[in-house]
Amino acid sequence: MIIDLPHYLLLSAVLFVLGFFGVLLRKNTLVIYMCLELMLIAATIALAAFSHFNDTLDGNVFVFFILTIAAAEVAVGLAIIVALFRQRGTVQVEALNHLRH
Amino acid sequence: MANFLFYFFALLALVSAGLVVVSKNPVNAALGLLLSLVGVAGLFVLLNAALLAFVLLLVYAGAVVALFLFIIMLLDTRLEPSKPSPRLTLIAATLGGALLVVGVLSLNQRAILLAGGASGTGPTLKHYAEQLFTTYLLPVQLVGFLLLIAMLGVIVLSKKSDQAEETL
Amino acid sequence: MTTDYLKSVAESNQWWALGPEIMLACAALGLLVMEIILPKKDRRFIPYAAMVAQAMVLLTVIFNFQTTWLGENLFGGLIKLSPWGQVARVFFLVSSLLVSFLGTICLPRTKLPRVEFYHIVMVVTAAMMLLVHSNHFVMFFVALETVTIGFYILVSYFRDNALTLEAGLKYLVLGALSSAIMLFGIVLLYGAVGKVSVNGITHTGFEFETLNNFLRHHPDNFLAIAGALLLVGGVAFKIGAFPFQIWIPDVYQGAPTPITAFLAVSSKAAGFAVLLTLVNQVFTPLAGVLVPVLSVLAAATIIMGNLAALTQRNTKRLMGLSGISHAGYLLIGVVASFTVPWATSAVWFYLGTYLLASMAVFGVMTYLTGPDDTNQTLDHYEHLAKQHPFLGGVLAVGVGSLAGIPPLAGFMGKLLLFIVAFQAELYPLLAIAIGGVVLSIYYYFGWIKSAYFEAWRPAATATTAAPQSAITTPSLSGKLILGLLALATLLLGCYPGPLSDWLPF
Amino acid sequence: MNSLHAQLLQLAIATPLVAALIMAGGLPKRLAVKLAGVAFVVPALIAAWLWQQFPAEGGATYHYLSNWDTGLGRFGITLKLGLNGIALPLFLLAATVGLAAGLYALRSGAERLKLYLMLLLTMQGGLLGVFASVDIFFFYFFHELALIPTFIMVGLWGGRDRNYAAMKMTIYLTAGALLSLLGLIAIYVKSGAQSFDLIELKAVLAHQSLAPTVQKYIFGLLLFGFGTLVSLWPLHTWAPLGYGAAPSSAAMLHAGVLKKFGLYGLIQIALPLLPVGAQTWAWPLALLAGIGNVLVIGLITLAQRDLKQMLGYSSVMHMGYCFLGIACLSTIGSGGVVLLMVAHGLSAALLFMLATSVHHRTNTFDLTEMGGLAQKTPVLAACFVAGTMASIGLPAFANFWGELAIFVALWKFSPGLTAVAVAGVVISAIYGLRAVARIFFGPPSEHLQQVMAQHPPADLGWGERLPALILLAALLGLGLYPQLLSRSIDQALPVGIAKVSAGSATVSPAKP
Repeated sequence: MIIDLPHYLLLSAVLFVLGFFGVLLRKNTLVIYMCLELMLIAATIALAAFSHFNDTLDGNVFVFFILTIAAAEVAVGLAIIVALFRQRGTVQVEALNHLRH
Repeated sequence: MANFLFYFFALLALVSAGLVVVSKNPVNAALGLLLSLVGVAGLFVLLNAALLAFVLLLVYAGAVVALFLFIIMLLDTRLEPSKPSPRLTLIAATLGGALLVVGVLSLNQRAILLAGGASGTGPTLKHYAEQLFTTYLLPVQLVGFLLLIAMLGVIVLSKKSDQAEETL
Repeated sequence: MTTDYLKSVAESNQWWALGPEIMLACAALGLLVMEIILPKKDRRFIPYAAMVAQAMVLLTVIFNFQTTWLGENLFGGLIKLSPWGQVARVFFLVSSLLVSFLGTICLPRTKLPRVEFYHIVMVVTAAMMLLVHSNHFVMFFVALETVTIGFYILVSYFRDNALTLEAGLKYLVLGALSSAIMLFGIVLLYGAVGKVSVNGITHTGFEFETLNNFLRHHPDNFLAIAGALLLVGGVAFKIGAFPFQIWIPDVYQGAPTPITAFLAVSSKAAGFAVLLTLVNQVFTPLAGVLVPVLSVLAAATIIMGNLAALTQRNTKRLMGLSGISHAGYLLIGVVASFTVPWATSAVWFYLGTYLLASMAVFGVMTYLTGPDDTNQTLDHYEHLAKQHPFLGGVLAVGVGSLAGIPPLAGFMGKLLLFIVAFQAELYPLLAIAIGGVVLSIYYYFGWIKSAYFEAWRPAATATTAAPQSAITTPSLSGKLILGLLALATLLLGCYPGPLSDWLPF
Repeated sequence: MNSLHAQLLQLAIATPLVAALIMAGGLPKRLAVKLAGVAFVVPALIAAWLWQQFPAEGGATYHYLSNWDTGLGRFGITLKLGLNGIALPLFLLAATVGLAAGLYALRSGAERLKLYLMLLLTMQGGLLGVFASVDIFFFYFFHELALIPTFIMVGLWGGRDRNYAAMKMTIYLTAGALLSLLGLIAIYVKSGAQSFDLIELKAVLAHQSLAPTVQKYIFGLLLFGFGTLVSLWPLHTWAPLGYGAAPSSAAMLHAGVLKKFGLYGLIQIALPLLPVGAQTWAWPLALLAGIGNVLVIGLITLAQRDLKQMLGYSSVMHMGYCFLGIACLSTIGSGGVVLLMVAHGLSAALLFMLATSVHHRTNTFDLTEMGGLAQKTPVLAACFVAGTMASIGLPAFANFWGELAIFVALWKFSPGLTAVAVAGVVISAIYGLRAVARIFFGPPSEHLQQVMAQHPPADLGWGERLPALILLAALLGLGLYPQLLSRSIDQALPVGIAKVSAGSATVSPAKP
């Protein structure tokens, strides 16, 4: 059996769903953030696969941009998490219910 | 051989991604993320995008995961209390997941994938450089600004309050 | 790589076409330079320099409104200027100018660094303008992420306040989630199209025209439909449409008030500009799928927003929730734009009136709050009309316009949307919208009531100790700007000619 | 010559609005009051002049036309002003009641008088604009312009329950207005005329009328939209509450004039443009109005003890006659409605004003607490009695002719409903006369005696007497010589009604 585009797509989709589950189910904001990264990575697999099997370079170039952006996002996100930890002393989602009260 | 490698890396990526989702200890989760990235990097190599694999490992494994680990150590978070998730979230998650899985499964049957057939050799560093500095010059510039404001943002958000006192 | 190719690329990179964005970005850099070189006592002029720079860019855009690059593919198809892009430029510049102005009221109350605030606001504005011009998904995504990451920082800017950081974190997680979903949608679209060669030049699904062409020939491609739905879902998050509206009240409450205004006006308008572009230029062949989806979204959004706002007493949450219902009305315009071409104009007209009215209200809110601006309730307004008749008047005009009461501009916006919806024969949506407007009268009227009626005769009811808010008396320039906003709202309601003539119908 | 008159018409609408703007610009109070006085008088003089100049045989068409672009010309929205035979009487009514309410307000000594006058002037400008608009978008726009000040005035100067009353009024009236706006937009879109200009709409629809089902839906929208505004049962509940709380001048203008907007809209727009829709809805409307407004509300009115509430309910009841007249779909019925609208506007305004005057002297609105005021204040008593008699519909007052015409038309439509309507007249006679007896005759209550001992009641001063006399004179003039208005009305009506009464035979082939 030849490894073809659908295999990569399936893998990418499953990874995306895993990350999605993680975002919804986990309570630790750091882990939630890791799961978000997982979703981005899943998208890049599909992108690279499409790029490879369609023989266009654009997808691969887009992966570059995604990686850069994801790194910046992580930096800002962790800064916010750290700042909140300084104020509240926790990174659990349950602690994020002070608004509206 | 290629088949074996694909399954190996795919399994690596999936299993360690599962580890990220289920592990109670954030440190284990971060290590899972790292392993998952290695798997994805392997897949990139199989897809003739060795450069991307290299960048992925460099940026993600080298910087992002290290940053995560660093922050986990810094914050010294305790183990997650195993409280059950609210039922609504569980239902939403199951529904969302089910929808996505159904979508993916029907992909195989319904999608007309216009695979043009891959060429033998992958793009080289030169190809990337050409693209980035001709067609995609504008996004590259914009990403520069993106990184700048991200840097400024991190500084603004984490400078100690008493140092930030300004007399404007 | 031949020199010919390089030459053609260089010719297509018309940097002058992006003059306003480049000027704005350079001005933003200039602010940082000024902070380094200016002596400490002169740094207080930097915010004013930022505002002057933005005003100059605004004038540049207005004077070059009919620029020669309209409708041309620039930067190898990454960018395409359109008349709507020009309108969007003006819109975003006016909005960021007003946000900067609100910042000058709000920031001095804190001990936070300031220059970065204006810098990020300006970069985000430039990125929004690029987002609206983009004609290619790589450009689209990069611009969108610049906007989003800028907003992460801005929302959590008041880092001394735990509530603000909480809002920032919520926005971060949900924003990143929506970006990931949107990205997956883009990837699927890219994959569905595959590789198209025309005259030896490769085109991909990243390009809007190519994608549109592909969809016209394969309107039932499953991969493409899934991608389009994911993409629309991501945009729905940005505009706060159902079921992605959950983040709005918390984030609006926690964010610094100027940033709440920025989110409510610019971010929402950017979302609608993108949605209109996608719907009218890219996904036209998918009308059969998208019209029902968007209609249901619009109906649910109107109902959810209005019902949730009915009992809300925190004014920032109220603005957020009522903003959801405005997004619902606007979505009706988007749905109508599938069949009625001038619906786009109606949506922009509505956004214009929404800009004026919201900014007036947020301006009053900024003056009303003390250092902690996350907890402003209707009770704070109890003595407003009596003690500050000017602020009370501006508030009444702004809130009245949001409620859509003639002769204020908001009414004209709603009227045009209703006519459009009628022409598109969206009767159920119209009925829901009318119900929503009547409901909204209840809470908007309650706001005006708490500002005017409660305190009129203090003898009987003055026993309850209203929370005394620290109202900053507006400066002359503040009065001028708020007064202009209120006046424009009133004049456009009576004589909408200028705005409607200017919009490219 | 004609263009001069068109300019005068514009001037009449602009004067109050401009005066309000000038007052907002920070005029000293004394000057502001004088300016307001002038701004109330000018439209009345112009209206009288325009009425006097109105061509004797020209009621069917619009006169004094003028057309302004508002920047929405591409949507067919222009500020088109003009008067025809139906609009003229109501324009005159708005000017007269506005003058009376304004004069009364000048001397009312209200708190923050300047703001009060400003809002009243805005309302007056809007009212004049409503009836002078040929463009149905501006017809709606001016209505809202007049409506908003009402809410504010109820909220700020209202009596008991003013918060609740203001809120309820706002929500009901906004809902009604939005429904009718939908109906107007529907006409605009469905007619294909791409214009809100009533003259053009009439021309287009006369050429090719709308499909019957479409007409049915649009007429239903307009009926219930306008019906809410005119307090059609069971959508009336805002009215007694609102009028009970409203300050007198606002109540005068709203109950007297603004409320007629809906009826005017039905007669001027809905009947001629949607004849088939009108036929479908005639019976439901007649039943709602006959049973609900006249009978049910009449009985409720009987049970009222509060003078202002009673007047509010009685005004709801009288609207029932107007709806009945419209449901007859005949020239004489609709003509009666227009006449009754004018007459009721005058008498309702008079009674709301005098009720406040009574309150000033007795310090209560409770009918059971009053008594014996006739000896102390004979002029007030005489005016009130006259107003009540007019409101009941006794001969010599304008209301009589309106009700008579409606009854004649109603007899043809349904004798049973005529009986109900006549019973309604008896009911209104009972509560009207009983109120007069309780207020002015019989012994005053102990509480009232104390009040009167402290503040001996004075008779009507000139500030109250002049507006009362203006309204009374108009009522009597029309009552003795109804041709003053009825001729122009009769000329204008057949254009729309003739088609209706001829039935569906004349309806041109339906549009697909």
